[in-house]
Amino acid sequence: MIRHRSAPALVPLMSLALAGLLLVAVLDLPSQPGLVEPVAGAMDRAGVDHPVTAVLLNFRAYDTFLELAVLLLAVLAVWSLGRRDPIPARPVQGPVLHGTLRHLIPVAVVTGGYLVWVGSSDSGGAFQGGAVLGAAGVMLMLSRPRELPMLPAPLQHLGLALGVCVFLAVGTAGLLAGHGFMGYPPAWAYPLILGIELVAALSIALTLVLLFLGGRHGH
Amino acid sequence: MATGGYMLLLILLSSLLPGVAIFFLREQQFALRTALNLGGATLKFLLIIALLVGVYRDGKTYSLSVNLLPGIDLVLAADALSLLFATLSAVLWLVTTIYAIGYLEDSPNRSRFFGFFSLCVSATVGIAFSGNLITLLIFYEILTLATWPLVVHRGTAESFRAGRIYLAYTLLGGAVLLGAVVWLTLLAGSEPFVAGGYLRHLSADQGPVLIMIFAMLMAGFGVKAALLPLHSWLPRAMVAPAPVSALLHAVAVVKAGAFGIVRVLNDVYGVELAADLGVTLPLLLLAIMTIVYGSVRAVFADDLKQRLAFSTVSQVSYIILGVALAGPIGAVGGLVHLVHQGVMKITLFFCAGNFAETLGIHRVDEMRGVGRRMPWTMTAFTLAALGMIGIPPLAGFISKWYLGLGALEAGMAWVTGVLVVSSLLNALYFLPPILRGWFSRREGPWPDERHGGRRLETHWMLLLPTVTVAAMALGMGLLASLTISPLYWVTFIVEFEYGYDHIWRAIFEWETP
Amino acid sequence: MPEEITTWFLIGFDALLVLTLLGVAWRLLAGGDLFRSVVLFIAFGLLLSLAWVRLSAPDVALAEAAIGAGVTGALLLVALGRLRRLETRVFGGGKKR
Amino acid sequence: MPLAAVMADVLLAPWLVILPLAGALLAGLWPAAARWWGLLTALLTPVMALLLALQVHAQGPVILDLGGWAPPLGITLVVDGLASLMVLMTAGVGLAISLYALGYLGGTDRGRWFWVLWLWLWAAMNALYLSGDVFNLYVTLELVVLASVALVALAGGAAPLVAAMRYLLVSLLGSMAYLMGVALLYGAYGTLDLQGLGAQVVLSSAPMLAAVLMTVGLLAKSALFPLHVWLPPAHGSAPAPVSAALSALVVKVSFYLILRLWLTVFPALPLSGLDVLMGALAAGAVLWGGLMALRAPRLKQVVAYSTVAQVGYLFLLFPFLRAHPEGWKAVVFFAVAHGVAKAAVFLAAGTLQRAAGHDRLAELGAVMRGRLKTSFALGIAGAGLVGLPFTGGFIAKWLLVQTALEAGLWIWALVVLGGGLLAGAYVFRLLGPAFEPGPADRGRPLPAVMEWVPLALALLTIGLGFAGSPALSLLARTLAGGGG
Amino acid sequence: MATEPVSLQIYLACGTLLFVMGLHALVVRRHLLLKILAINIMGSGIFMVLLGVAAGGDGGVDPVPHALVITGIVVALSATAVALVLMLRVKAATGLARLPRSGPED
Amino acid sequence: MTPDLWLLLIPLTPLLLVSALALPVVGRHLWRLTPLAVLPALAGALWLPEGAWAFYPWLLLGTELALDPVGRGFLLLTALLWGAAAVYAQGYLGAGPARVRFHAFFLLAMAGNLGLVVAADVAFFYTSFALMSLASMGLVVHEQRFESWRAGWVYLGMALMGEVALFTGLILLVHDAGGHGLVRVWEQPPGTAAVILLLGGLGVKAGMVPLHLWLPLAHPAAPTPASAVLSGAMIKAGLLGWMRLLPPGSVPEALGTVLLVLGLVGAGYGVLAGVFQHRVKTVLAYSSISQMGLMTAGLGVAMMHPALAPALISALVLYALHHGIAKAALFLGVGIAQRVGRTAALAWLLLPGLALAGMPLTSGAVAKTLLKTPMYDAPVDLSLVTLWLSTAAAGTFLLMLRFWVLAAGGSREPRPVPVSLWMPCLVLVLGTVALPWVLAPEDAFKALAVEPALALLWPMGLGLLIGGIALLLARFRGWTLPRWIPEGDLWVPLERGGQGVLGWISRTPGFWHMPGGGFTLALVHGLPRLWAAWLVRVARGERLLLRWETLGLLFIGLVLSMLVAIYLGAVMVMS
Repeated sequence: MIRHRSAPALVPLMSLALAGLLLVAVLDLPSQPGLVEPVAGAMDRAGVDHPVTAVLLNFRAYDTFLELAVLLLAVLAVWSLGRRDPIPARPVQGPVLHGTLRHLIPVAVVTGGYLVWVGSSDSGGAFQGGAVLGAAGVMLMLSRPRELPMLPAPLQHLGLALGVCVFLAVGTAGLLAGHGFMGYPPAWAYPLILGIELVAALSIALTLVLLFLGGRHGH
Repeated sequence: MATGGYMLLLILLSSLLPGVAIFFLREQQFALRTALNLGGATLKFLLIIALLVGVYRDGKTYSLSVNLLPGIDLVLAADALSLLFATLSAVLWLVTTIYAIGYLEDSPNRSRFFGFFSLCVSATVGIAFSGNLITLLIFYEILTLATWPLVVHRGTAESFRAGRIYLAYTLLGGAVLLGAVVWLTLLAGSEPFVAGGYLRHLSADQGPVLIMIFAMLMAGFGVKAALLPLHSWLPRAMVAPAPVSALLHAVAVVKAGAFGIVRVLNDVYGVELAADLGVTLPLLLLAIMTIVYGSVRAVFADDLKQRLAFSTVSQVSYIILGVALAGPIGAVGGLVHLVHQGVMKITLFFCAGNFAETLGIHRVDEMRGVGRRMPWTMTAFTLAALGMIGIPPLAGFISKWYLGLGALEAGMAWVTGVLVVSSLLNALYFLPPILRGWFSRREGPWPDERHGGRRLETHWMLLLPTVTVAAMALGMGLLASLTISPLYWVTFIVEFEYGYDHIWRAIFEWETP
Repeated sequence: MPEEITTWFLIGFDALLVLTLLGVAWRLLAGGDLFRSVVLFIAFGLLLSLAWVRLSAPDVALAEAAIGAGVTGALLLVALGRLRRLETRVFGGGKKR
Repeated sequence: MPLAAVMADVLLAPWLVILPLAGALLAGLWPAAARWWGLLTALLTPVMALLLALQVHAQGPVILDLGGWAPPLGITLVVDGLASLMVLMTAGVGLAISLYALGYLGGTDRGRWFWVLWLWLWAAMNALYLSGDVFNLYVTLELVVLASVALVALAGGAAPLVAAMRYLLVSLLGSMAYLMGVALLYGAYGTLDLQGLGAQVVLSSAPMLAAVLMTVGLLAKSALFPLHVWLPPAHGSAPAPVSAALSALVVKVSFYLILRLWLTVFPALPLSGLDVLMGALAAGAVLWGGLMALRAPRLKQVVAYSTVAQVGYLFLLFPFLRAHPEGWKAVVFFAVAHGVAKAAVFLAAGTLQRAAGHDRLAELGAVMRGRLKTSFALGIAGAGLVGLPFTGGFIAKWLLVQTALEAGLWIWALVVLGGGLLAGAYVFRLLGPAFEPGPADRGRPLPAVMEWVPLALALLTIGLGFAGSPALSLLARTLAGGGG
Repeated sequence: MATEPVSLQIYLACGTLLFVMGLHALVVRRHLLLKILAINIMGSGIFMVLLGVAAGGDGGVDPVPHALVITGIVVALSATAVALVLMLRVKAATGLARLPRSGPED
Repeated sequence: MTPDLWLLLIPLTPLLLVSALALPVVGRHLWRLTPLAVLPALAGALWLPEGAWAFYPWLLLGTELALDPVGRGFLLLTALLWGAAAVYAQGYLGAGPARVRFHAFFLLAMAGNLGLVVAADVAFFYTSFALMSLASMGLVVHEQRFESWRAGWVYLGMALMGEVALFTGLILLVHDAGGHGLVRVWEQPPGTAAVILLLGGLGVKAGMVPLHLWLPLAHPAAPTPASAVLSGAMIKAGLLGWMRLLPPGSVPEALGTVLLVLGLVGAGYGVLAGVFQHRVKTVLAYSSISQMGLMTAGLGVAMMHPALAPALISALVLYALHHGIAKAALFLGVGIAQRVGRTAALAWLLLPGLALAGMPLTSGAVAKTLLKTPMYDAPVDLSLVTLWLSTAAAGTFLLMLRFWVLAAGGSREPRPVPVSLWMPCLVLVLGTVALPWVLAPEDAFKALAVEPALALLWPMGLGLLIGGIALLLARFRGWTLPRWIPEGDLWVPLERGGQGVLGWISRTPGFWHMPGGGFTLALVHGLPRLWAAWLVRVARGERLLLRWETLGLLFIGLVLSMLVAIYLGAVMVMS
C-alpha cells in the first residue's frame, strides 16, 4: 500500500514520467493526410461552402446534435440541483462597466447574428454566434441584475430545447425519408443547415444565459 | 427419447409451486398452508408412483432437456437410481410435512419455514432427477441456498453461527465442485449420466487430470456428505428445528452429497475407470476414517441431537464405503444404505423432536424412564437405533450384510473389521439412551412437559409420522426381499450399473435341502 | 532570406506564446488567490485563441474566445462570487478558498 | 416471416436513440406529465430493443452510415450483437427502473427531474452502445456522465452531493484521458472510425499511449479497484432507482467501451503482460470489494461494494481476450447477468429502506420479515450475484470458469470461484436480519409496484439462467477487430 | 498555409504539457474550483494536440479536428457549468468547497 | 395346517403377542397370555413331520425354516422351558408396574430363541439370535438394581462382541458359499477366519471359558424365570449354532481339539469357581458353565471324529434337553425355596440337582451315559476325556451340595406358593425323571446297567466325600468357605482396569466434548479474529484510497504500469 506521506512527492514525479512518455508519442506522430481529401471531395454535396461548417453540420452532424444535447443536459442538470441563487454583487464595480456594457450589447447581438450567417461560407457558425449572443445576454444580466426581463418558464423551456428538437426532427425526417439518420436531401441541405444553425444559435444563447444564472427559475 | 419429460417437471413443480405459494401466505392462514403442504406432498408422492409404474410396468423413459449454453443442457431424466432417491425424498417429505405441521404448531414464521422446506425438497428431487453432472451441480447449489434459511430458522445467535459455518463449508464445496464440473465438461463434454461412466475414451495421459478432478468432485460432494475433514458443519446445524434436522440429515443435504458421489463414481467415471485410476482406495479409506471418527465423536456427545448428528457423519460414509468398494455387492450395500439410513435417521430425529417437544428432553441423560411415558416414541427410537447398529431384522442389518459381503467380494476382508468396530461404537452410543429410556426410573418432573393429560403420549401429528417411519425401518429389513423393497430395487440398479446379471442369483440362491 | 526570417520570427513568436501559455496555466493552477486564478484563466483562454489562429483554426479561435474565455470566464466569476457569498453568509466572513 | 421481412428493411438502431431522447425532451418540456412520458418511453424502448436484437440475430451485424456519409468522413452506428445485447439489457432493466420509479418517486418535484435525467441517461447509453466513432463516443460518454452525476445529486444532502462531486471529477478525469487517446489516435491515423482505426493500428508509441489512456480513463469510470472509491458513496447514497441504474447500467457503459476498443481498435496491441496486470486488479477488486461489503453497516453500501467486487469479474476480460478467442463473451454475459441482478437488489433495498425509513442492516429485520416479497426478491437476486444456479449469475460464473480453464488460466478460475464465496458471505449477511426472531412489521405503506418490480426483476434473473445460448449466439454476431 | 513543422512540434509539446499540468493540478489541488480549472486546462491541452495534428497534415489544414475541438469546447463548457453549480451546492451543504478527506461517516 | 405356516408361526406367535401388548385397552392385560405363545412351538416339536421345510422368499433375505431331529430336540427344550418360565413369571412378578415390559422382552427373547432353532438359513438364524440376545438384556436389567445394571452392561457388551463376531463369521461363510441357506453353506468347508469368529461369537452365548464372564453376573441378577430360560434355553443356542454352522465333518479337526480342550477346561473351571460362591444363583450359573463345557467337549470330540458325530450329536441333544430342564427346574425351585420351609425347599431342589449330577434313573444318567458311550468307540483313546468327564460329574455333585446348602440356609419368610409357581416347577422336576423314558426309553434302560451306573455313581461318591468333609469342617470347626473366586471371576480385575482407563479419558481436557474438535475450534475461534483484523485494515486502506493524491497516484501509476505491461508484452511477442 502506498504510504500517504510519500504520495504528494510521488505525484509530480509520476506526472513528469507521464509527460515524457506522452511527449515521445505526440512528437513521434506521423505526418498523415487526415481527412482533408475526403472532406474536399465531399464539399460539393455538403450544402455549405465552409469545410468546418460542413463537417459540423453535415458530415458529423450527429456529433453536433449530441453536443447540443450535452449543452441542454447541462442546463437540466444544473436545474435539477436546485433553485437559482441571485447573482452576487458584480465582481467588478463601477460605472465604467455599466456604460461599456450598454454599448457592447447591441454590437454583440449584431456580431452574433453575423457569425451565424457567415458560418456557411467562412469562419463562424452557430456555436460562435450563439456564444456571442449568449455573452450579450450575460452582459445584460450583469448590467441589470435587479430587473430581469426574463421569459416565462414554458417559453424558456421551449427556447432551450428548440435547437435539439429541431435538429432531432430534421434528423428523424432524414431517416424517414431514406437519407439515413441525420441525413439531408442534398438539395435541401443548405436551407436545412442554415435553419438548424439559426435555431441552435438561439438555443445556445439562451442556454448560456441560463447557465450563467444557475439553478432553475423561481425563488 | 424425451417422452413425458413433463412428468419430471411436474414432480419438481409439485413441491416448488406450493412452496412459493406458501411463502407468500400470511401467518394465520393455517388451513390453506396445511392444505398446500399436504396437497403438494401427496401429489408428489402420487406422481412418483405414476412414474414408477410408467418406468417399470410400461417401460417408458422420461427425460427433459433444456438448453443452457451451447453444448450444455439442463437434463432431467429418470433412471433407476434417480427413482430410488426421488421416491425416498417424496415419501419422507410427506411424512416430514405432517410432522413439521405438528411440530411447529404455534411457532412464528411458519410460512417462511414451509416455503423453504418445500424449496429444499424440490432441490432434492431435482438432484435425484439430474441427468448430467451440470444439472446435478445446479440443484446441489440450490439446495445449499434453500437449506440455509432452515438452519437459521430459529434466529438465535447460535443458529446464525451455525448458518455461517454451514454456508462457509457448502459454498466452498460448491465452488470447488463448480470448478471440477467445468473442468470435466471441458475434457469430456456435457454428457448425460451413463452406466459405467463416459470417460473411458479419454486418453491415458489424462489420468492425473482425471484424478485431480475426481478429488475436487469428492471434496465438493464430500462437504454435504460430511466426509471427514469437511464434516464440522453438520453437528452445528443441529440448532435447526427437528423436522429440518430430520430431513436434512436423513434425506436432503447429506444424501445429496452421497448421491453425488455415487453418481460420479458409477455414472461419470465408472467403477472400472475409477479403480484403474486408483481413486477408489483413498475414497474408501476416507470413508472408513469418517465412519470411525463420527462414531467416536458420537459416543462423547451428550446432546441427543448432536449425538445423532455425529452418527449421521458416520453412517453416511457407509454409502460411500459401499460404492468405493468398487464391486457390485458392495454397491448394493452402499446404495441400499442410502435409503435405509434415511429412514432410520429420520425416525431418530423425529423421536428426538418428540422428546424435546413433549417433555423438553434434549440430553441423553434426561431420557431416564421416558419409555414408560412415551412408549410409542421410545419403541420407534429403539427400532431405528438398533437398525443403525445393524441389528437384524432392521434395515441397517441389510445394509451391513451387503457391505460386509461386498468387502469380501472386493478382496478387502479387513473392511469387515471396520464394520465391526463401527457397529460396536454405534452400540456404545445408541444403547445407553435406549436402556435408560426403558429401564431407568424417572425421579422428579420432566424438564419441560407440554402435552400432559392427553390420551396420546404426544400430538398425533408428531406420533404418526414417527411410528410410520419406524415401521418402514423395520419393514425394509424384515421384508427386504419383496419386489417393492429398496433392496430389490438397488439390486436392479446395480445389475444394470455393473453389467452383471447374476447378483440376484449370487445372493439369493435357494435350493431345497 | 526574408521568408526564412519570417519563419524564425514566427517560430519565436510560437515559442513565446507557448511559454506564456504554460506559465499562465502554471500560475493559475498554483492556487493562492482564487480570483486571480479565474482572471488568469480568462487570459489563458484569450491567449489560447491566439494560438488557435496560429494553428490555422480561426473557427476554433472564435469559439474559444467566445465560449472558452468569455462564457466560461463569466461562469467562473459568478460561481466565485456565489462561493464567497456562501462563505460570508453561512460561515461568517471566512476569506479565501 | 412477414414480420421479419418488414423488419429487414427498417433501420431500427437510430430509433433507440431517438425514442428515449424524444421522451426526455417531452418530459422536460412538459414537466407535469414527465412520469407518463417516461412510462411511455420505457414501454416502447424495450420493444424496440427486442426487435433490434432479433434483427441483428437474424441478419447479422450492420454498420449504418449516418447522413449517408461513409466512415472516414461520417459517423457510423455499429449495430451488432454486442451493442444490441447491451441495448436490450439496458432496456429491460430500464423498464423495471421506470416502473419502480413510478411508485418510488410519485409525483414529487424531485420525481420530475428524475424522469427527465433518467430518460436522458437512457438515450445517452443507447447512443453510446450504438456509436461507431471514437469521438462520438466521447460526446455520448459526457452525456452519460452529466446525467448520472445529476441523478446522484438528486437525493440532496451532504453525502450525495459530495459523492456526486467526486463522481463528476473522476469521470471528467476519465473523459479527458479518453479524449487524449482520441487525439493521439487521430494524430496517428487520421480517422475516427472504429473499424477504420482497427484496420490501421499497429504496435507503436501513439496507439499504445492512446490505448492506455483510454483504458485507464474508462477504468476510473467503471470503478475498477483501486479507482473505485467514488462508487460506493455515489451508488450507496443515491435514490434507489438511481442506484440501480448506476450500478446495473452505467458502470457497464465504460466497460462496454473498453471492450469495444480492445475488440475493434486495439487487437494489434500485445496483451501478454497487460493481462496479468488487469487480472491482478480484477482479483484485487473482487477481494477488496467483497471484504468491504462484509464490513459495511448499511444495506445499500453493501450492495454498492458488491458492485465494486463484481466489476472485478468484468476485467477478467483482458486475460480472456488474450488467451481465448471467445472469452469476452463470457464477460459480457456476466455484465448482463450482473446488471439485472444488481438492479433487482438495489430496488429491493430501496423498498426496504423506504419501508423502514433507514437501511441500517442491524435494524432491518422487522421490515424484512414484514415485506416478504421484497426479501424474497433480495434473496433471489442475491443468489444471482453469488452465482447460484438457475440464475443468470450461475451461467455467467460457469462461462467465466469455463473460459478460464479452457484457456488454461486456472488462477482466474480460482478468482471467480473465490469471489463467489465472498459474494455468498455478504449476500447471506444481507439476508440474515430476515431470520432473526422478532416481530414482523410492514413499515410505512408503500405502493405495490415497489414490491412487485424487484420481484419481477429477480425472476428475470432466473430467466437469464436460461438465456445463455441465445445471448451467446447474439454475441456471435459481433463485429470483430479490424486489424486482427 | 500550413504552420512550420518546428512550430507544430512546439504546440504539440505544449498541449501535452498542459494536459499533464492539468492532471497534476487536479490531483494535488484541493479546492474544487481549482480542480475544475485543472480539468479545463487538460481539455485545452488536448485541443492543442488535436489542432496541431490538423495543422500538420500533408494536404493542408484538416477541418475535421476543428469541428471536433469546437464540439469539445462546448462539452467542456457544459461540464464546467455543472461542476461549478455542484461545487456551490457542496459548499452550501458541507461548508467546504473541497472534498472531505475521508468518506461520509455513517 | 401346512408346515409352511406352522413353522413360521413358531417364532411369530410371541411376536404377535408382543404387538398385541401395544393395543390400547386390552393390551395391558394380554401379558397373561404369554405362556400360550409357546404352544405352536410345542405342537410343532411334537407333531411336525420329520424334514418339515418352508421357504418364505419375501421375508428378510429370503428365509428358510426347517425342522430336523436336532432342531426338534432343541425346539422341545426351548418351548418347554419358555412355557414353564412364562407360567412361573405370572406368579413370580406379581403386579409390579413393569410387568408388561418384562413380558414384552420375555416374548421377544422367546421369539428369537424359537426362531433360531427352526432357522434353516444363516440370515434368519442370525436375526433370531440377535433378537434373543438383545431382548434378554431387558430381562437381565429388569430389576434395575445396581447389580442388574452392572450385569446387564457386561452381558450386553459381550453379547454385542459375540454378535459382531458372529456376523462377520456368517458373512465369510455366505461369501464362500455363495448363498445363505444352511444347506448351501454346508457344501463349502468354512475358512479358518470364519471358524475362529464363529467359535468366539457363539462361544460367548454358550458360556465357553474364557468368554463366560457375563454368565455368573447375569444369571443371578435376572428375575428367576428369566434366569431359568437364560441358563436353561438360551445358552444352548450357542451350542446349537456350532452344530448348525460348523457341522462336524466339514470343519477342520483342529477345531474339534480346541473345542474339546476348552470344553474340558470349562467343565473343570465351572466347578472350581462355583463351589467358592456364596449365592445360590451364582452357583447355578457356574454349574451351567461347567455343564456347557461338557457339552462343548462332546461336540469337540464329534468334530475330531466325524464318524462318531451322529451318535454324539443325538447324545448332545439329549444332554441339552436334560440340562436345560434340570437347570430350569433348579432356578424355578430357588424361587419356591425362598417361600417355603427348609425341608420343603430341599425337596423341591433335590431331584433336579441329583439329575444334574447324573444320578441313575434321572435324565442326567441317561444323558451322560449316552455322551460317553461313543467315546469308547473312538479310533483313539479318549479315556482321559471320559475320566475327566466323570471327575467333572463329581465336581457337579459337589456343586449341587454347595447349592443345597446355600438354598436351604439363610433366612426365609414363608409365603404361600401360588399354583403358577409350583406347577411349572413341578412339571420340570418330573421332566428330569420322565424325559429319558419318553424320548429314548432304550437308552434309558441301558443306562440302568451296572457299569454305567457305577461310572455315574463313583463321582457322586467322591463329591459327597469332599462335600461332607467341608460340611463337617464348617459345622464343627467354624470353617468358612474362602472367597477366593469372586462372582464373575475374571471380570473383576478387568473392570478395575477399565475404570482406570475410563477415568483417564474423562480427566483429559474437554477435547472430546467440543462439537467440532480441535481443528474446528481453531477455525471457529481463530479465523474470525483474524478476519476482523483484516477487515479493519481494509477499511483503513479504503479511506486512504479515497484521497485524491492516492487516486491520482494510482491513476497515473496505472497508466505507466499498463504502458510497461504492454511494452513488456510487445518485447515478449517480438522475441
